Amino acid sequence: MAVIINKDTRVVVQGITGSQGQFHTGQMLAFGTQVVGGVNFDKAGQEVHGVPVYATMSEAVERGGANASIMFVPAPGAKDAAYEAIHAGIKVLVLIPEHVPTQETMEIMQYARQHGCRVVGPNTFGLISPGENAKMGIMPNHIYKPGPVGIVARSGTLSYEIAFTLSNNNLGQTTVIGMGGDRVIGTNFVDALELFNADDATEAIVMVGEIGGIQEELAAEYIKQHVRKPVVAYLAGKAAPAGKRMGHAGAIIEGNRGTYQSKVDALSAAGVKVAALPWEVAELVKESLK
Amino acid sequence: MAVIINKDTRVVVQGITGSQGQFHTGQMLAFGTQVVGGVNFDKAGQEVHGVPVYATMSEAVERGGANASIMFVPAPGAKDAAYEAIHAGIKVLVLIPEHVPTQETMEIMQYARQHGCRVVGPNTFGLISPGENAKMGIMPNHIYKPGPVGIVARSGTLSYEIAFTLSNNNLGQTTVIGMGGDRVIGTNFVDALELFNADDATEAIVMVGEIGGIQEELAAEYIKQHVRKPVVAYLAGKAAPAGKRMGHAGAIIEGNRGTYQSKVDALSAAGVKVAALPWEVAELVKESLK
Amino acid sequence: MKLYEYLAKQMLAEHGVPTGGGIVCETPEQAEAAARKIGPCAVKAQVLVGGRGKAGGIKLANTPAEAKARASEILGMNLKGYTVDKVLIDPQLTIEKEFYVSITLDGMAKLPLIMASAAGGVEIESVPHDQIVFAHVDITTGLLPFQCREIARKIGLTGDLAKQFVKVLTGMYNAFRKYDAELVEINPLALTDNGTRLVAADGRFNVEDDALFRHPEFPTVDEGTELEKKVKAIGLAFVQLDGDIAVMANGAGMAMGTLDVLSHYGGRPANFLDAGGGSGVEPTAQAFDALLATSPKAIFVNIFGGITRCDLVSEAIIQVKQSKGINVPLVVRMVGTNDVRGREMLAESGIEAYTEMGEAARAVVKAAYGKEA
Amino acid sequence: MKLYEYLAKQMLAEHGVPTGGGIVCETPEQAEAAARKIGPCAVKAQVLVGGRGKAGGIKLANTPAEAKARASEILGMNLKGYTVDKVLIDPQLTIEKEFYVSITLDGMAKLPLIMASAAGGVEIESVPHDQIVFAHVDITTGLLPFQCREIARKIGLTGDLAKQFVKVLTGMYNAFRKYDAELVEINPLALTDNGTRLVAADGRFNVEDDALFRHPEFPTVDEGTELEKKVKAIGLAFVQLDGDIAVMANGAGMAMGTLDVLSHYGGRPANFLDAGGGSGVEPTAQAFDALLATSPKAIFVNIFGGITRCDLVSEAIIQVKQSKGINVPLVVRMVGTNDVRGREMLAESGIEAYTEMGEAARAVVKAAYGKEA
Repeated sequence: MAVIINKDTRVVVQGITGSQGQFHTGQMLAFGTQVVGGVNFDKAGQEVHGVPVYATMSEAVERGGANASIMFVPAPGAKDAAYEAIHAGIKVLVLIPEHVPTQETMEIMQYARQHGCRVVGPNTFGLISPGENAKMGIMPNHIYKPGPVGIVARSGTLSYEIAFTLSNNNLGQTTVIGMGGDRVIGTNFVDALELFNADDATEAIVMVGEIGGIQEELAAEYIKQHVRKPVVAYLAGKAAPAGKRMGHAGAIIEGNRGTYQSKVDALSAAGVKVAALPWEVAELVKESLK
Repeated sequence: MAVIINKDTRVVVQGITGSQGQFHTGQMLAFGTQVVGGVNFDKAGQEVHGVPVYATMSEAVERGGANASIMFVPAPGAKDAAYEAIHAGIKVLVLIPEHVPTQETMEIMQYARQHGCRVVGPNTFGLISPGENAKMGIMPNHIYKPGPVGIVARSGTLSYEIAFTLSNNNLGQTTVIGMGGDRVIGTNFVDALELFNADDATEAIVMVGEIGGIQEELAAEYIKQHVRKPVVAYLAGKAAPAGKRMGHAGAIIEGNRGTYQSKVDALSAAGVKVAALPWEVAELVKESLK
Repeated sequence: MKLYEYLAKQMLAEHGVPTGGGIVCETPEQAEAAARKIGPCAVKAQVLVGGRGKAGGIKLANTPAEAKARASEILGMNLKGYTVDKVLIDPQLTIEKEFYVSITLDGMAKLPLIMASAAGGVEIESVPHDQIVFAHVDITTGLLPFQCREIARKIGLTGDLAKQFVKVLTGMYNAFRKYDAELVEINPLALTDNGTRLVAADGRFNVEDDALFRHPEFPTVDEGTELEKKVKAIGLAFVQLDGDIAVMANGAGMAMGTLDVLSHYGGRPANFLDAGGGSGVEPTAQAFDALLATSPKAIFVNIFGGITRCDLVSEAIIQVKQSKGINVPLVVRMVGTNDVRGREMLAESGIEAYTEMGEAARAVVKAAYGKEA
Repeated sequence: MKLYEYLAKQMLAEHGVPTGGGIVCETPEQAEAAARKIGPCAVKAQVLVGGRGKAGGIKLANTPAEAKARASEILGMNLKGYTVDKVLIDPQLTIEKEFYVSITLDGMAKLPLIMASAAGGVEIESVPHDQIVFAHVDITTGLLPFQCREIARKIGLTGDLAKQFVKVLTGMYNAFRKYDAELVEINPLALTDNGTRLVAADGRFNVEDDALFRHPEFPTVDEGTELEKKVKAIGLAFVQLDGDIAVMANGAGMAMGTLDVLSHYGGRPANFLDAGGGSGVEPTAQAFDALLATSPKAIFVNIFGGITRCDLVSEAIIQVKQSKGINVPLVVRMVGTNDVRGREMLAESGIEAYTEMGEAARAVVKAAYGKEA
């Protein structure tokens, strides 16, 4: 069991012929993902790791039977490519690129909403369901294993660190969702919590948050009202000063919004166990599953 | 019983303070319609025939409880006013103005579709449900009476003529729907047929069509597949030459589309009785109800 | 409103569509000068009717002198009822292949419709449906490059030509939106320069009349007859027809129905006139006056008084009768709001008034042609 | 990227927002000439930090000579760390009332957000929520006049002032969309001329960095320190902090987490540096080199090898060590892809490498400060 993607997910790679697209197509195939096609208008007819390259998304859907897309198109082309995917009927769209102008992300989100397409990202490391051999992302294959923990994270490497510790403690994952580091993203903590809460195989949920925005606070609100499964969180940015953007567009403390303490307070009040250090997460999950 | 509007419909008049708006507000009230408010930003606080004038549609909805709107705003302001109505949560929107640029009508239709709002018109005489004392339109009050016939018409005066003959023959109406004479309209024959077909009180349906477009042909297709109630049609424009636009934007025979004969053939094949002259409609309805 | 080819191309060029860079001329001398700049050229009559090529409205010229000669042949010529007063001096193109592409308003889908075909150069009506690509544009979202690429591929364009096509179609759509067009058509979209370049070899651009208030930049091209222009100036919908019985009715559907009924009884309508719902006395009188001026064999007025008050229509008719006299047979059919009073007023002025439409139609046919229908 | 007030107002004026028509000047003489045109004026320092009024960056002048004097006081002055090199000579306004209006990006609603208030002239954070009107804009549909009217009414504007407000807000939104802004703010939107006219008395305009590639028209205003500029030029995310242990990690979250862990054990981070996922040897070496040049007390490298290959990070570090030497304590924590090889390489070069993050953090703190954490 898993959320969003599973063994039936038929993935197309937008921008498959670029260096990132090629590399990660290979990695996704190695993980066992059904990659049914790639898209590049000018390179249609070629193959990448044995995967056919189509000219357009509608061909990838019609001829390749794709129902999900992962995008490695550079930011300036992201809106066009996203609309193409949604227009072609794609229902799960993973936006890897960073630096997509926010107003364009907003347009993508509205178009996706109107067409019932789930968007993950942009500026995400993607998502992976280890027990389903399904991966749409850029995370390293070897750190995950099947198991009962759902992870949702704003940042990539930090979540890798935590997932790896979990796996080493024999706490495998149903699905790991990379939310993305931008201000506007398709799937946020609340969305992920809702999915994990409804997923029978998920027994505990790990949130990897960070300073900036109010997503963790809203998640706390949601957990208080709806989630009866144990939730463990780690939040990055305790040591970060206000007013400085820490890499991610969303990771900036503005006014009195988005501080480390407000997030810890909100989550703790909702019954979430907040780890002070990354490697404490595994211990807290283990305890909560007893 | 009736379709679209009934005694619970709470009407707001956009552009109530203009001469058309004032006159028809009086007529609608005289018919018994619940006119709960009007809108004019600069004349908020005034009254028209005892009906309060609000500054904005959202006020008319919040304070007046309006759920339907009839618009007497001149064409250049129609898009803004329509969006205001839909945005405020209006679910039935009757667009009286003619000469609304078609691309703007298209935008209105898309916005309405996204928000679940039924649009009637533009360039329509509106709609009326005699048995419910509900009228949103500019048709004369005295020609209608309650009864079992549903009428849907592209043009106003011709439908008045036919409704009047029906009433004089004791064939009253459930609802009369003015589709509007423009190329792009919110509620067309098929929509109206679907409504009348599902309405228990409607025993026979009268279509008043005309040359141009393919709406009658599509209606014939729909009737063949779905409608088991008797349908009688009158079509105007038998004597009109090709390539000339007969008043309505939609009433033009282009190429081999939209001719009188193709419509008669399609409707006849679907079992519709087509009257050769307007006053024959009543006779055909009477026969079909025997 | 239809725009001349040269204006259509100007709108397109403004939006990045390559059009060949022709020059519009009003005299043979201008044509000669233009040909000097352009080289071997086509001299093309600027008229708003189709089929001008077959009618002799397009001629080739290889030298400036030839261009001058051809222009003087074409300028002033009568093409299907229109006098040519402008020619476009367009470069001659070596065409490898002709494509068709257009954007129109699809009333049923309620969205703009793109049609494209690899079978260009002929009227789109004559192209089999399976050779045309149809694609609707989400009008709120707009036209995005991916959709252009999809269409390009379906009509066989790839690589750089597909990129050019994206630019052409995007430009067309932007112009379509900016100028409230009801049709933007390039036919043929010509593949030239040994298959390396797409050029709009001909262009049509129809702006919607209802949106002209937003576009004062367009010179008004009125396509109607003198009488049509006169009645339209009053603000009423009017179309001149071939017959001899003038017709006035209120409402477009009613006016059409009146023509049908009249024809049914053997009458030949001289016009379509929608005198409007609830027009005042003055415009009604003006319209009636204009009908009278065409010296028809009879006049048929058919009024269903809804918003229109019958007594006001009678007042307008009587006003014309008193000021100018009505020297042809006049039959009025009048029912609805204030109809009794209206018919009385007419009777007092010696004008026949009926209540049944069929009866009235038969009467006017008899009055016009002197025999029973 | 933040724009100076004068540029912000220029963007707004371009879109029909009345801004008072101030003139930007770089010398006292220019200010004098500008004041001659403008009359009694305010001399306003053009800096990108708030609170310039209180800091003496805005002064009134009633004559050109005064304007010159005030400008020479302000030009060259240091305002919160920034040197003033431009002043705006703005007309003095008699203000009846101050409104607030802004458009920002609402990340949660995923839509542009309009905020407006009749309590303008102060920072919006200090205005109670119930005195602010919040309204989202459907980004596909755009901002329509009706929504502006609704907002106008809620902040107490009616009649002609409401019409002016519609124009102001529409102009702001169009500029917001055209220039990919993340903030457009007018505060105060001043009611002047005896309550008859709305004028943007101050303006802020922040363009999103990620959209700057579409706007080469903007002069780049780089807000960072020299070191920040240098590291950003390599293409990496970098923020200078107050501490003395330089930090490099891969990934933004990991970099933040590293600072936290380091602080947890008593370390004082000198910077935030996201060395990226899967960067090559060369940029990593350059970034490392830049850190070294700040002479920290120690350097902490924390790598989780996912896409990043640990052996390549080791290669970069060794390259710097060999070419320039590393003269401060260096602690590396390295796990993940090719980590064994990476640690071996480091060990061969005499560099300590850990696998546990906490252990490594404690080690670097001890190395830097000479005591246990």
